[in-house]
Formats: sequence, C-alpha cells, structure tokens
Amino acid sequence: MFSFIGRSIVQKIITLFFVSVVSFLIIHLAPGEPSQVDPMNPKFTPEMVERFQKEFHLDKPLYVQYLYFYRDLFTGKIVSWKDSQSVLTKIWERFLNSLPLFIVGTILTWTLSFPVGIRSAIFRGGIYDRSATFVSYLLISIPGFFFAYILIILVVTTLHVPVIGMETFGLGASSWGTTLMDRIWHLLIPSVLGATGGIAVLSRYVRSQMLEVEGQDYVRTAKAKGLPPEQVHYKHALRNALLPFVTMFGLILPGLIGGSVIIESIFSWPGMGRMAYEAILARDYPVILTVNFVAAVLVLVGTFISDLLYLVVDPRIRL
Amino acid sequence: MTNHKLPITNQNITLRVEGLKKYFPVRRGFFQRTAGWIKAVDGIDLDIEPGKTLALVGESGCGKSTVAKVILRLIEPDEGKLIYKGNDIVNLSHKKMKHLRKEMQIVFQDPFGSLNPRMTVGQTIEEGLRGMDLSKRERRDRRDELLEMVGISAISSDRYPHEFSGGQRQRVGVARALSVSPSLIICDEPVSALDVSIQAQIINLLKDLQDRLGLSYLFISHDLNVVGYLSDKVAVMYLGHIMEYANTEELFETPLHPYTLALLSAVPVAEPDKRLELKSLSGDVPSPLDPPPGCKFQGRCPQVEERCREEEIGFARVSEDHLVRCWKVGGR
Amino acid sequence: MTDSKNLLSVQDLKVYFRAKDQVARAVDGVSFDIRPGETVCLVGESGCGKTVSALTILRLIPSPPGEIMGGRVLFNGVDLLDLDETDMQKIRGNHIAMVFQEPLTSLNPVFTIGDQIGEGITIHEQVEPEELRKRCVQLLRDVGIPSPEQRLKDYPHQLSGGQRQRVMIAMALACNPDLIIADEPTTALDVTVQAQILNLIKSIQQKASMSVLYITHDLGVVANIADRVNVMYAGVIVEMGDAYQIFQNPRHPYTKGLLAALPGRSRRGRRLHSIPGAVPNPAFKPPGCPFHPRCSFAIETCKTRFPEMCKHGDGHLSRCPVLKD
Amino acid sequence: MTNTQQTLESPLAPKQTRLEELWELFRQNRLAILGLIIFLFFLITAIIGVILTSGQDPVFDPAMIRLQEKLLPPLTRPNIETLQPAEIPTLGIYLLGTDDLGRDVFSRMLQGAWVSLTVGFVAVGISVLVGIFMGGIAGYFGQGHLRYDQIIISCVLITGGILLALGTTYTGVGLLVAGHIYIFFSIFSKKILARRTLPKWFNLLHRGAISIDTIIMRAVDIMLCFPTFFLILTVVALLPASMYNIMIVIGLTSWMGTTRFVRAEFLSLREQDFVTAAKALGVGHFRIIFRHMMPNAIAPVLVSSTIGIAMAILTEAGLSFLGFGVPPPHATWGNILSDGKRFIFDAPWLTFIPGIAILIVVLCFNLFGEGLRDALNPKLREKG
Repeated sequence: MFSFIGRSIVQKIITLFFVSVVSFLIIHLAPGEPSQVDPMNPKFTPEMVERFQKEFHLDKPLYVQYLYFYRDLFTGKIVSWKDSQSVLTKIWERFLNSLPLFIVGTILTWTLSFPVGIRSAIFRGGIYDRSATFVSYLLISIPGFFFAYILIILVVTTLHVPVIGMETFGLGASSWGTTLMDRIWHLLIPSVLGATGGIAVLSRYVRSQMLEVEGQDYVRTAKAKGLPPEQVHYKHALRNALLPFVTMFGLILPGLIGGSVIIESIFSWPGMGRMAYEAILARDYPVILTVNFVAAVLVLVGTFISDLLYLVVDPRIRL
Repeated sequence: MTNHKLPITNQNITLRVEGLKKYFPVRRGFFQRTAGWIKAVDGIDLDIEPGKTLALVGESGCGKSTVAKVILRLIEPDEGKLIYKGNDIVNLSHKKMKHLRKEMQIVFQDPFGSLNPRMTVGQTIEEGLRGMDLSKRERRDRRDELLEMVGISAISSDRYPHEFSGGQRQRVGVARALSVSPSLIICDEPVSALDVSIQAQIINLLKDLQDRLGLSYLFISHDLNVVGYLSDKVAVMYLGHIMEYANTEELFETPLHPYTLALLSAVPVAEPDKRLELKSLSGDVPSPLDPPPGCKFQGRCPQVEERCREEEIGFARVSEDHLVRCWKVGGR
Repeated sequence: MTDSKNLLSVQDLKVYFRAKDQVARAVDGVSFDIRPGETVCLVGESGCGKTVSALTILRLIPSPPGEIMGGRVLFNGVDLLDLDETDMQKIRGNHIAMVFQEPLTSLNPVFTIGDQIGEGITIHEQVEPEELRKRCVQLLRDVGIPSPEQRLKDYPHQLSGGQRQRVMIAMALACNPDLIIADEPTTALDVTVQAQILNLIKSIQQKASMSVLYITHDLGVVANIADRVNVMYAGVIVEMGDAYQIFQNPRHPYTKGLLAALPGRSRRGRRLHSIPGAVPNPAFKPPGCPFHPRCSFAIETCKTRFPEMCKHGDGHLSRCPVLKD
Repeated sequence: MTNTQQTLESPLAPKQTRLEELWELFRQNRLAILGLIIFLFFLITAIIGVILTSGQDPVFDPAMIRLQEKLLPPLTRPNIETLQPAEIPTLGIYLLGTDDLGRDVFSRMLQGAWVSLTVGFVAVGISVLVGIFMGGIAGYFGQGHLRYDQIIISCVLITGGILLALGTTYTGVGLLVAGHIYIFFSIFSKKILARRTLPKWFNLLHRGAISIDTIIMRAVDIMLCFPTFFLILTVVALLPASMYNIMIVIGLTSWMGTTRFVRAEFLSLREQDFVTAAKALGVGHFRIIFRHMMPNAIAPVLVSSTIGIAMAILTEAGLSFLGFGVPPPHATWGNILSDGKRFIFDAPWLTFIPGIAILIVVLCFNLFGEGLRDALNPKLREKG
C-alpha cells in the first residue's frame, strides 16, 4: 500500500520533470523571440531589448535559462514579461475567478449526467433513451463558441439580461439582491456551456457502463435471489458501474484550465483560460510556462487521487 | 531411492525433458523487488516416444500449460534440458530453432481463440507452408490435401473461422499443426471445450493421424476418461511436480500415489451402478506462490505423516516404467 | 402428466429468441416433471436449450430478444408464467433458488459474501441482524466452508473456485427453497473439487429433502447424481426415464450415440463411436425430427414428421418411432 | 481413412464475409446511415468546392469583395446595377448571403469545406499512424529492455541535435559524431571482441535498464499532462500560421489515446492462441505484427478515428475562431463564424450558417463512428 503510494509519487515527480523540460523546449525552440514581438513599440529600443534579455537571462544558454526559470518558479519570484507582475499572484487571482465557473459546471455535469445515463440504460431502446442519445450527440458535436452565441442571442433577446463579463459594468451600488441576480446570470450561461459537452460525454459513458454491468452474471444472480428491480439496478449494478467513474473524478481537476479558453474569451470572463490566451498572444513565456506547469501538476494530482480512490472503492485491488 | 531418472533403455526417443524448471518472479514493494517465485514447473522429466502418446494430467494451475509453452520454446526454461532426437535444443540459436520449430506443433483448447478471425482457414494453413519451397500451385494443393485429411472439404478453404462450428475449427487447428509435417504435436486440452459427440470425432481424428503419420503426442488434459482411452503413458502433475509416471494400464490398474488415487476416484463414471460416494479430496490446490515444504501434496493427502512435511521426496521406481513420488511406496 | 404429486411441472414450454429476421427456437416444446425430493437431470450438448429452459422457470430470460411463446410452468399447481413480477420475486430465491455455472462472475465482486448471502434472507423474511448473522454462519458451515465467521467479511475474489461455488450453494439454500436449479455448477471446477460439490449437493438434498433440477452435459455426473434424466437435443426432450433406463437401455439414437461416444479406458483400442455432423443452428433447424441428419437409423418419415413421445416402460419415453422396440 | 471421409464437413453458416456482416449490422442503425450519407455529401461538396473556388479565375470567387453589397441576408438578389459584370455571383443570387466585406458566403463556405475535411483527415491520419506505431511497439516488443549504452547514446544524439539546432555547432557535431562512432563500434564489436573477455564496465553498459513499454507509456503520460487545447494553441501561435502546421500539431497532440488502445489490444492479442500458433509455426515478428495482429486491432482504432476526425474539425474551428487558424484570406468555417461574431444581432446568418455546417458535419462523423462501433461490438452482435 505505502510502497504503491511512494512509487506513484516518485513516478509522478519524474513525469513532471519531463513535462517541464518538454514544455520549456517547445516554447524556446519555436521560431520567433519574445523581444521581437513588437518592433513598432517605442519601448523596444536596442538598449531596452538588451536590458530585457539580461534581466530575463535570455543571453544565457538554454539549460541555464531553464534552471533560472524553475528556480524562480519554485521561489515564487517569477514575473511576467509583459507587466513585471508576479505570475503566481496573477494566476491565483485568475484562479479564484475561474473557480465559480468550474464548480458550477462540474456540479451540473455530475448531477445531470448520472440520472440521464442510468435511465437511458435501464429503459434501453425506449423513446427516452433514443432522444437522450440524439441530444447528447448533438451536444457533443456542436462547436462551443457557436452554442455560446445561440445562448447569448436567446438570453439577451428574450430575457434582456446582460451576460458578458463577470458582472454588469456600472451596476455599482444597487441592492444586494440585484447584484446577486446579476452575478448569477453572468455565471450561469458560461458554466452551462462549460458543462454541456461534459454532460453529453459522461451520460453516454454512464449508459454504456450501466449496460455492460447489467449483462453480467451477478446481476442475474441478484434477480434469481428474488430482489426487486430497484435493488438489482441501484445496488448490484450501479455500484459496479460506478467504479470506472472514480478515475474520471480525478480527471476533472485539470478541466480548471484546459477547456475554458474559448468560453472565457467569448464571455470576457477574467479567468485562467483567458489569461493563458492573452499570455499566448503576448508571448509572455513565464505565464505560459507557469500555466502549463500548474496544469500538469493538476493532471498528476488528479490521477493520483483517482488511483487512491480506486484502491478504496474496489475491493479486488489490495496491495 | 533414486532422486529421479527415467529408464535409459530406449535411446530412440522423440523428446526427452530433463529437470525442466520454470519460475515466474513475483514483484512487490517500492523497488519492485522479486519477493517470491511462482514455481510453475519445478523440475520435471518426461519421455515422449515416437508414435506414442504421453498424457500429462493435472488440475488447473498445476503447470501443465507452462510445460507445453516451454517445450515449444515460447517461454525460455530456467533450467533443464530439452533433448529432441538426441540434441539439446535449449541453447540453440534463433536460426536453428526456427528450423526445429516446425518439428513440434501445438493444438489448442479453445476452438474460438486459436484461429485468426481475420484469416480464411486456407490462409491460416498456408501460413505454415510459407517457409517451404513450394510453388503457389503446390501450396494450394497441399493446403487442400491437409484440409481433406482432417475432414473438412477443400471447397471451404476461403471461409472464415466464424462460419465453422467448434469441432470444425478444432479440425482446422489440427490441419495447421500438420502443415509443417511435425513429428511431435502438443495437444493442450484439445477436446475439453467440445461437446461429447464432437469430442469423439476429434479423438478419432487424432488417433487416425497418429496411425497414419507416426506422430508423437504430448496430450495435456484433466479428463482422465480421455487420457485413459488415448494415451500410452501418463504423467500425473501436481504443483509443478510429476507425482506419478507410468504406463496407462498400470496407472489405472494400480495407482500408487495418493493424489493419483484421489483423481481417479473423483471422476464420475457414466454407469449408474457405480454410483458410490465419490471419494473427494478435501481443500483446493494450494497457490504455487508458496507451496508447502516437503511433499507438495501433504496439505491434502489423507495418509500424510510427519516425514512428508519435512523432506523433499524423490522418485521411487516401482517397476521398469512406473515411478512414484511418495514415501509409502519408496519405503517398501 | 398433470400429476398432483409433482412439485414442478413444465408443459410444452416454448422460448424463442428473435434476432433481426431470424427466430431461434431455443426451447421448442419441452415438458418434464419434478417430484418432491428427487433429483432430475437435464442433459444435452451446448446450445440445446437446457439453460434457457432453466432460466425460463424463474422467468430470468432477457427479454428482448427472448420471448416465451407458450406452455406452462406449474409450481405447486400455480403457473409461474401467469404471475406478475412482484409475485414472481417472492418465488425466486424463496421457493426456487438457482446455482450458476461460473461462481466467479456470478458473485458480485464489490459486496462481501456475508452481504450477499444475508440479502437473500432479508428480502424474503423478517430477521434481526444478530439472527441473520448466525444464519449466514450456519449456512456457510453447512456447505463446508472452514472458519465461517471470518469468511463472512471476505470478498468473492478472496476465495478459491470451489469455495465460491459453495457460497453460491449457501446463497441458494438461504431460504430453504423447495427446488434448487443447478446450472452446470461443476463445469468450471477441477475434478477433485467437482467431486466435493457433487457430494455436497447430494448430502444437502438428502438432509433437507428438497428437489434438484441439475443441468449438465457430463454424462458421468448424470449417472452419479440423477434419479431421473431428461435428454435434450435442439430444444426438445428426446428421451426421458430413470437413470438406469437411460444408461442401460437407451431408446433414442441420440442418447445411444452420446453414450457410445464416451471415451474411457474400457474402450481402449476400439474406435469411439462418433455422431457425425454438428448440432443444428437453432434458427435453421431441419424439418421433421431435428436429429435425423445425424442419425444412422433415420428413415424417410423422420425427414418430414416430428416424432411423438413413445412409451418404452414405466416412465421411460423416447421421441423415436424407429427404435420403438 | 474411410471414416474421415464420412465426416467430411462443410461450414454451417451461409457464406458471408466480415464486411458484409458488418454492413448488415451497420445498416440497422438509421442514425449511422444518415451520418454516412451526410459524410458522402460533405465529401463531394468539399471536393467540388476546392475545384470551383481555386485557380486564377474560380467559378465561385470566395475573395471577391463588394463593399456596396455587404451583410445581405441569404437568398438576396445582387444589385446588378452597382456591380461590375465580373462581380456578379455565379448563381445570380447570394445563396447564403454576404459578409461584412460583401463576399459571397456560399463561395466561402465551399472553400472552407475542404479545409475542414483535410484538417480532419490529415490530423487524424497523423495521430493514428503515430499511435499505432507507438502502441504496436509497446504492446509487442514492450517487454524488451533498452540497454544503458543505448540510452546514453540516444541522449547524446538528441542533445547533439538540439545543440546543432540552437547554433552550438562544434559541440553539437562532436556529440553527433561520437554517438555514431559508438554505434558502429557496437555493431562490429561482436566480431572484434568475440574471443576476448569484456571489461566489467562494458558488460554493465549492456545490462537492461528500462523496458520499451515503460518508456512509451511514460511518454504518453507526459503528453497527457498538457492541456490539449492550450498546448495546440500555444504551438500554433508560436509557429507561422499555416494549415499544415495546424494539422501536424493537432495530429501530434492526439495520438495518446490510440497508443494506449493499440497497446492494450496487442497485449491481449499476444496471449491469444492463434498468435502462439503462428510463433510455433516459425512466422517472423513482422509478419505476426502486420498479418496476424494488426488486422484484429485496427478496426476499433479506425472507428475511434472517425470520432477523432470530428474532434479535429472542432479544434480547427476553435483555433480559427480565436484567430489562430488558417491565415486569411483563405476562408474556413471557423473564421467565417469568427468574422461574423461582431454582427450577431444584425447578420445572424454569418454565425448560424457556418455554425450549423460544423455541427452537421461533426455530428455525421460522430453518428457514423458510433454506428460502426456498435456494429463491431461482439457483445451486441451475439444478441443480434
């Protein structure tokens, strides 16, 4: 048990190291220098460029730059090239902005897809199942940005509530009720959008898992014992069907960064995804690399958690 | 008491297995150290004579299938010799082994998994003929001949396995094994997945082919009825060891090892008159990961005594061809 | 046939499986009876419909594609096929219990065996938790599992194959059913363990005087355990009788063929008799007697007329007009 | 022998190839058939589109700017009086309206269809090839171990290559040359050193260090650590804008699933009896891989790749939407939508036409893929 945890941690640290190397190489081997981004900018005089290069060790060999960069990252001293602010503070602020979106989206995904998927599986082939299937295909296939505009048009033209940004600009000191409603409206559409793809994919997966389990011998045994159908479905089948979702539960963590770029930029939501997008536009390498690093850490922590959960949930795995 | 030894009289032996061992490591812990060994095959000796059938009998997990794989050199043995027609083949180079491979073939248990579902049965058989110097025409003729030999009409050579029944697939498997004209065929439970009526067809086929082509069989099985019908000699295996080795007649008439006795008396006979209480052993086969010290059978043996628990037991020769690994017999 | 002495009476049962444009007639008019306290065997090769028949008794046929097309299953005089689902649940496990072939996959891997045995009891009876535990321990002890108290907390994967099958039997015994249906319970086990399980079933049956419907393809097992035997081929029962009649005086070519095809030491040196051909696909069964293409006794009428049951002696019936006498 | 003749048998089931059987099952899924039809329609449109919209004087000119005709809704007739004869749309009508520069949306959609198609196919082609290669190696040769010297040499070669690329010429070339010398040395060393006893350090170098399987699977883990869309965005933003870069980047960031799948499949196939039988017959490694194992593993890979195509099309549209896609003036569905987003209330067709087009095409790939998957699923097949 402990040796499993130990091995897993060591393995993940090694993976993380390689991720840091690879991402560093990708960024630095790509053509184009950050100092050349904006030659028209009057700030970028040759002296400025030189000072800039010195300050960020760009004149040093690559591996030295690598060491400098990760030293700065771990001591928290790393700063953005664009505005010389601390990257970690920046990320933390943006993270707090992204968090409500993420939480609402995740809750929506996980609370909706399970009932839908399970019902589809139990009434397999019925009208409910077929329409759920079709709707989920539709939701998987629809481009997120297109769907976003449909929703914007719908909400703005029918309900006349503004939805862009985190809050309505200039709402100022109105009653707390109005502010709250305003916040909720702003939060709702982006998180629904963030959740749709997840709901569609997850409910399909729940359905197929459930179907798979319903065909197992032990479900037949349970029926042969004379258990009522509810107990057969929700105790014997569901418990087994849920096992693989433990793995998925660990994988929602990285969703914090990955999926939100497009939605956050459409809704001008000042979150992590949008910050990453802006950093890419500005070739702000420290921010890009740090976001990447944080994302990798989240992935690894997520998989670690799901490994552990699996140990707890599945009695067949004992170390 | 000799430790082991087969009779050395017969020099004309297709395959002699001597002291064959295969251990699989069990890794555990932080550094994945080898924490133990599964002694799948723990020093066995066998003699397969030309044109004869040696049966290897035992319950699941006793290591019989590992023996088959090691003999075919699909797994490398850890120790021991495989003497094929007088030459040790364990340390042969890849090139020489490739040639020798064709001398030993295998027929599998599962008629569904043993044929490539994406190849027609004709293609499956031609795989074996590819290495030979044959023209396309000759190859096709040989393929058809092989199919007819096992009782499948040559017209169906362009059919896929899923179009055939289990028994027919098993025939194709036999034809594939025959395609390289081997002298030894390892039959790994070839009839245990088949229904009784089909089983008889395949057994007859194997017997006919043996008579016609002079094949030797290593017949691996847990079904003592089939073994009793088909084999010339029997080796009873338990937890990686051979427990008893004898001519079929002798083994069935006068089984000496308690395990053999238990096996024989556990087989239900299809005659309601003999409906006695089946004599059953208590317990299950222990895990090969940590087998008991001393006699491997001691945990389930009805006649166990102190000596069995302590000392490793060698073979005792009862008669020319009858070896038993038990104190009771050796003590005579 | 409608003997009031019968515990279970299956009459002209038909179960078809529908697939695209084909209909597989898996069970095609099966009738047999089980009297209280006797062991009845259903023998046949794979695909002959024996498992489907057994599952139909408990109405466990997956539907679709399976469909019960006709017949009656009288249990203590009540037709199980007429019961609604809730009444059927009261029969399952309580009056008729079932033991399946693969003990590993038939036990739920995520519940302890204590849970799984106890569950069957709580669903049919009101029991205190302490009482329940005691009963589970006693059941495990009855089926010969050592140190049952500790085993209650084990998961199925921690037991050996033989022990798992014992647990399955304990589960079946939980509510003292009148009938146990055992569907090839020893096929997946080694011979020595098979002998243990067979002895266990026999001893339980004698002790509790319950009826057993034992399904198998192994004629050796049949000879060992059966009071009466039903031989099935291609969805119909071709011969029925007591064990002695079937084994010593078989009256159907298929039964004769099966017995002659058995290998054994006594047959050494002689060719085994083999039945040519293979079991027909249940969707494309030949007309007339389903066995006629493989039968060496077949005459012209066999190809067109489905044979009736012919009586050969006390309770010995066979579906062959040719081998009548 | 007479008896064998007696039992001469021919197959039971009616003759039907796997493909026919598959089609038989596939045909029952009406949605999947719909997907296939739409796909064929899309394929024809894209091919015709690329023919009609390219060249010096295309039949449909997607780049023709008519500022006086901007933001016309679909099915509007052009104002013939204000237009030059050459500027009049080929069909005599703006079938799908015009955009903010007065360009014919229909022509632009035709042009964009080809981009979506090629991006989808090429990107997935790359990822499937890489995935099958890596997965096949991991699954078949995975238990083999790389030796210490091989690892050191490959590190030396890679560092040399990187240094050379970075301009540190002398060290780079030196490392490369040293690496190659060692490779030649180790090839010939067997013959040269055959009779001598080797020094201890040399033997140590020849010890197995790490299994090939471990290396490949760790590489997969590393790739999975990157948030895919973010990674693609970064790389595409850093590279010069071009359609080919996008295809390659999408392809190279999405092979991990295939690798895992093929590896798992190969690991289980390797244990199958028919592979064992092929080995026993003395069939060579490559024939076993390509003739015996690959055909059994490839079908599910191809199925999931149809769904991969859908994902790739979506990704490309997303990139175009964010302004990192195929560079203008070339039209893609993503950048038509992106251009139109400023006019979503005035000219909603600029959003809806490309949006719905993408939706339908992606949907057809998804339906088609799922239909194939169901048809291939042996469990469903048994149930009929």
